Amino acid sequence: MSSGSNSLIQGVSLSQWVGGNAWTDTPWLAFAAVLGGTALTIGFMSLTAMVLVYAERKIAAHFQCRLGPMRVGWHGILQSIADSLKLFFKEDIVPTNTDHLLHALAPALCVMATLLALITIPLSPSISIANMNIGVLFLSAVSGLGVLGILLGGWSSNNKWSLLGAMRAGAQIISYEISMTLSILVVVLFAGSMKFSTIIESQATGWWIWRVPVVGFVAFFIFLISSTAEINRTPFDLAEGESELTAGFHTEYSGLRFAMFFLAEYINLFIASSLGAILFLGGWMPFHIGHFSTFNHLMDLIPPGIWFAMKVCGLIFLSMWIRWTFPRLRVDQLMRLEWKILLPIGLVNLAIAACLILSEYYFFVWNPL
Amino acid sequence: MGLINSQNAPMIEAFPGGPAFLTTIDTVINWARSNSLWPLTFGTSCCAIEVMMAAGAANHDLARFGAEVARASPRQADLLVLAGTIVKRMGPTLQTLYAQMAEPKYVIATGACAISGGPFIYQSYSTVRGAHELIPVDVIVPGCPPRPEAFFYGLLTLQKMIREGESIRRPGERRKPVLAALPPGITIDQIRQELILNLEEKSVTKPLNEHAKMENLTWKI
Amino acid sequence: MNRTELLSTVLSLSTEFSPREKTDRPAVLAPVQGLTDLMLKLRDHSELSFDMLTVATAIDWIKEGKIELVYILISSTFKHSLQVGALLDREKPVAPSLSSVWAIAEWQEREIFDLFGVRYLNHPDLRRLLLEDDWNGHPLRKDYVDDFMLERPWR
Amino acid sequence: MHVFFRGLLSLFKGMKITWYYLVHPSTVVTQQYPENRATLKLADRVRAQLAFNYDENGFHKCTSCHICEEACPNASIHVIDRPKPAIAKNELDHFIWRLDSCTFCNLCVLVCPFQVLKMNPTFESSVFDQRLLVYNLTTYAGATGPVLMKQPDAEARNKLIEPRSVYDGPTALEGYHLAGIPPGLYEPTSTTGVPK
Amino acid sequence: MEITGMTAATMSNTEVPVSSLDERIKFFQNEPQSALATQEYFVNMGPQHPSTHGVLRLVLKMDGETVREIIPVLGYVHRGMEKKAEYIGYRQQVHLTDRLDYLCALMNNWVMADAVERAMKIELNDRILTLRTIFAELQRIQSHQLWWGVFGMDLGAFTPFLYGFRDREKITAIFEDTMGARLTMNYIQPGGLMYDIHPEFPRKVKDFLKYFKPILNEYDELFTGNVIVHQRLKGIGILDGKTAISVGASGPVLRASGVSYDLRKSDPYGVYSKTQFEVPVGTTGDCWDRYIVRMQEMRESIRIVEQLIDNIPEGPTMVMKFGAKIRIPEGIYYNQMETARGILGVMLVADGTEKPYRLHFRTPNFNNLWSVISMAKGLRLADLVAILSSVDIVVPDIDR
Repeated sequence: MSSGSNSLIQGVSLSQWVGGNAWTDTPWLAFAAVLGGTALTIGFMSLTAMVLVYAERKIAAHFQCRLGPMRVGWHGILQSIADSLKLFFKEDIVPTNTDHLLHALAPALCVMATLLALITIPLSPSISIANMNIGVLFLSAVSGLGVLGILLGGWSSNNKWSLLGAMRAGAQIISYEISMTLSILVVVLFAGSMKFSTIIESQATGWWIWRVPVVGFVAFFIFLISSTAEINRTPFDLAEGESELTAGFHTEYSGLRFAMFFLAEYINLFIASSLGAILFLGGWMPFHIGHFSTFNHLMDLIPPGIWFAMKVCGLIFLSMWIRWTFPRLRVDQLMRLEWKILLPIGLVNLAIAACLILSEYYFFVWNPL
Repeated sequence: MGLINSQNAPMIEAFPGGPAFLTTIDTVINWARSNSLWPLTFGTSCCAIEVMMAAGAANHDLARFGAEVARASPRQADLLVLAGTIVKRMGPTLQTLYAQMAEPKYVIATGACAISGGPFIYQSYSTVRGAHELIPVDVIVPGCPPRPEAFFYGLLTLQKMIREGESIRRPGERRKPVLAALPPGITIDQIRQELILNLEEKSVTKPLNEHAKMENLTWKI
Repeated sequence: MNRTELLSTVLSLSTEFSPREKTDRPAVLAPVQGLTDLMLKLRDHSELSFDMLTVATAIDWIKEGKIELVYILISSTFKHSLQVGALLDREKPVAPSLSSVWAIAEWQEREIFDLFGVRYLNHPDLRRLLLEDDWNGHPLRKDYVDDFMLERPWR
Repeated sequence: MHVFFRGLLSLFKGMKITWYYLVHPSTVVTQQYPENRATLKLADRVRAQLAFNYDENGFHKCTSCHICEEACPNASIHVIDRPKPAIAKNELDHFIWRLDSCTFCNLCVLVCPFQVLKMNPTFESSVFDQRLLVYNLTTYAGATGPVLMKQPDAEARNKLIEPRSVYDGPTALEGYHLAGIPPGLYEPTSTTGVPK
Repeated sequence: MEITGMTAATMSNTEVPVSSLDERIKFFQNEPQSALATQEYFVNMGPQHPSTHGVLRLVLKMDGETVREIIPVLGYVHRGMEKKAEYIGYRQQVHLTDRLDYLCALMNNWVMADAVERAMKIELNDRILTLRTIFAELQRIQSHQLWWGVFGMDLGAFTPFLYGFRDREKITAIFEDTMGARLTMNYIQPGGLMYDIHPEFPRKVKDFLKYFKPILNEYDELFTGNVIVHQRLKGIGILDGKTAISVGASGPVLRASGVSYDLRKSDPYGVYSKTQFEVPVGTTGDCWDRYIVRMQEMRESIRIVEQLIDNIPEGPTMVMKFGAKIRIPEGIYYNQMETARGILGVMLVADGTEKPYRLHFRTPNFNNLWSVISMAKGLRLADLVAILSSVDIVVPDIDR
């Protein structure tokens, strides 16, 4: 993590924070900062996952006319803590005929990939761990690493159901990565940058979802579908479809390692939702309507962090809503949806977006200010 | 898993304040375990409808106990609810499933069939007379099938067992607290002497048809 | 078609059928040899058209030393039914398989083999259906003895 | 295209229904056992435990005729006669009922010619040990209530009967035994048919 | 263990060869022809698998995601019911039928009770018959509600399960008032009913019907109309009428294949002859048809109950004495009825004593399960799950 504008990756602005080169001037501080940052990230990650799990269980329960966790703390608020503690102290089984090294590596790889992806997400203008100028590219790259963990986990378990689940997950995630990247590219084209903060700031005058009338919305729609598929949630939860593959790729995992898969799944949900919020819903930018300046001022009063959280929560809720309403697709239908529907639409959409930029047409449409 | 386990528990205990620390740890872990009992989706017959499905459904909602996360893989489950008849052919599978579950694991036997063979206790050539012949059973919920509330009562009983009976110092050991309050003046021993022995004497194994034993067979194929 | 008409039609179909007493529905007895042909006749007869094999089971008449195969046929077009019985030697029960006539007979015969020990000739896949492959004896025979089985301890 | 939008519409329709249930908390149908234990009202005919009908003097009407024992499909009932009956021809010594194998078919209650038996809706009988599920339902060994009442006084009656240690299973956990319920909120329920 | 009949040693010497499961699996095994060919593999689905509805075991020969062969292995809940039945009296048989297909326990009770009544030539009054018909139809609705929920769950949607059970619980409560049990009622006895109905029963049933009719439309909106469901079900698992008849399939499975065979119409029992209802029949016999037939059946059942609930005749609900011993004259009696899953038949072989000489249950799921094999070959694993669910298997009913 070196400072300097010519490096490819702009690291944490640690050097600016201490002044001068952190690693040579105050190595202990730099080390402490890195340690603290890691701890903070992991803490944030587990907290987010716990909150998400609790929220999912509660929301699902209310979708289904029931109450959900009720007996641990007020309305079961400590349920996730109990679950994670239990998983932490549960026996960790490594079946005899597995590839021990890969079996242990797989969940770690999954968590690592999500962790790497998480650090690029800017939560508000002032809170971001790594605000890189290739943020979008980096995120797309490392989120693809997660599938490696799933594949390894499924393969090394020496279980046919696991293998089936892993193969399904591999095919699905790699396919949907394409259309997800295509929809992200649309925004990158419009914003002219891969840096998240720049992308968000480019939406100060209007979010990309409606600033370019149809193109933005289509891109958002494709993003929504493909990100749901990317994080293995219903209706695309084929990799762990309980009624088909018992537990999918993590059939043979127990205790903490299973918890790591579980954690990665929910953090991925958070990452996908915040990516959607950043790219299409203006990140931490407040909601403005044209010339209603009073309204706009009122909106400005809400701090950017809250705006971001609200948008992310909205997207997460949408994902949960979809999950608890729809049945699962079949594996060939899933592939057909991607390769025959989403991919052509995404390509055409991208081409239209490129044409619009060349004609500079979009800036004159629906410019709110 | 965990930094504190049975191996280093004696070491921790040797430190001043160690025992109290371990007790606190026990309390916390037992609280977590008792409130997060993920059941295995395992049901063989009628009881599965009542104690797995109806109990998990909206009207009774197993989720209130944090136990709605039914895992299909035994590796991730904590609770094996024996719902329904266990027959001889199922026996090895059941034992495998139990062995595949990760410690700590708990077993609730629900319904007459899983407790004693129920309707098929006598004159059945294939029904196992009680799942306790195959795997250790922690809590027994009688009924045929038990209503969901009865299952919840059994779940509460199990929670109580976990909270009061487990310690990190003795992993796997179950101390079943006598919470079944007996009427005054009566002990379990008395009941055993008066009734059970009486019963066991009477239900001696005897072959159904004495005449048809192997040596008496006149025909062979 | 009422009971008597049905019986007379069936009996006129082949001389090998003989009426069976003490049943609540029209019933005939058939010889084991050529059972497949007789059943084919019953299935393909235009007025009978017994296209469903509803029940195929056996009864162990231990006193007579016989095993009776019981087939209850139903016609899905005319909705009438017929019971066909066939007596086998209890000590060496061998019968022709009907799986070429009705597909379901394959599995029903496996069940009968499992529980009564009736062997079927020309059966595509004769193995036990409900019990393990290495089970000893056939439990629904009246003289089946099993150490595992308990008798009622009191009345 | 038409198909596509129709499909999309169908998805939204489904989402509308789940949304309806989310925003209407009154549609939640969950009954919260054990929190509702005090108000839980089961139907009268619910069969969860066999019990004896006792008259106001604490006597039953069982003549030890063994009809229920015979009617029980899986021998869950065992009636043991008194070896030396005092006044009647047959007298009941033990009435043993095995909850662990009972299927609650209600035949014993139906066939009883003297209406000695009844089914109670008490379902809270989870235990740790299977042997605790063998019940003795009778409080005394001796003749039936009507026969005993012909005796002149209570002393004479007491000579003819012999008390038996009533064991009708573990009593239900009291309120404070259940997690999350403040102590002393509920009366312990009695599982016995014996008047206290 | 004592050995009767054929010993293991003599078995192998007989002329008729006996196969085993291992041999059967070997029979289907084939090595890949070349290095480029796909390798087929065997996988065990069950006995503990969430979508086999109990403890059914299917040994699948798979080629990637495609199912090539299915070898069902039964007997994981074979409880020896038919043997047990030879040791207990006729009145006690009813409680065994509860445990056959526990989702339509009342209809099973009715078959058994009716078989005994017919053999004894007992005439029942209209009240008993009407009430039995109402109970049977309510149970049919209840069973289909559960099927609907589980069907949704098997397709990956969890919410239908909860909604189905929520409404099923309402019928369960009605039943509990009258019968005292929720699942295994043992209520319909030879000679009548165990108890008279609860005084509130007609009102509660009417309330339920009023509640349930709009809910059925809601089911349709949530699940039936869903485009994913259409994609998953249409054209999947086609069972043509001829195969269905030849494997002896019955109930909604047979009717979805276009064969209008319903014992309630063709051989009316109870008071079905006095009621107006239609038998829903499918056209192609795919999963979608089976789904629609069941949904329609719920509506028809509502119709039947509505016609009967308002005028339940008066009279006693039991025409026999409970304590009386039941003896059936010598002979073979067969009685069958239409349960929610198809034809349940009871074959009684009486020898004049209090206990049957032999009792055989002809269970609908036994035949329906075998229809799955012909349907699912060559389809994908997810389709197999959908087919199993659309056929609505209850395994203890198969194994007995």
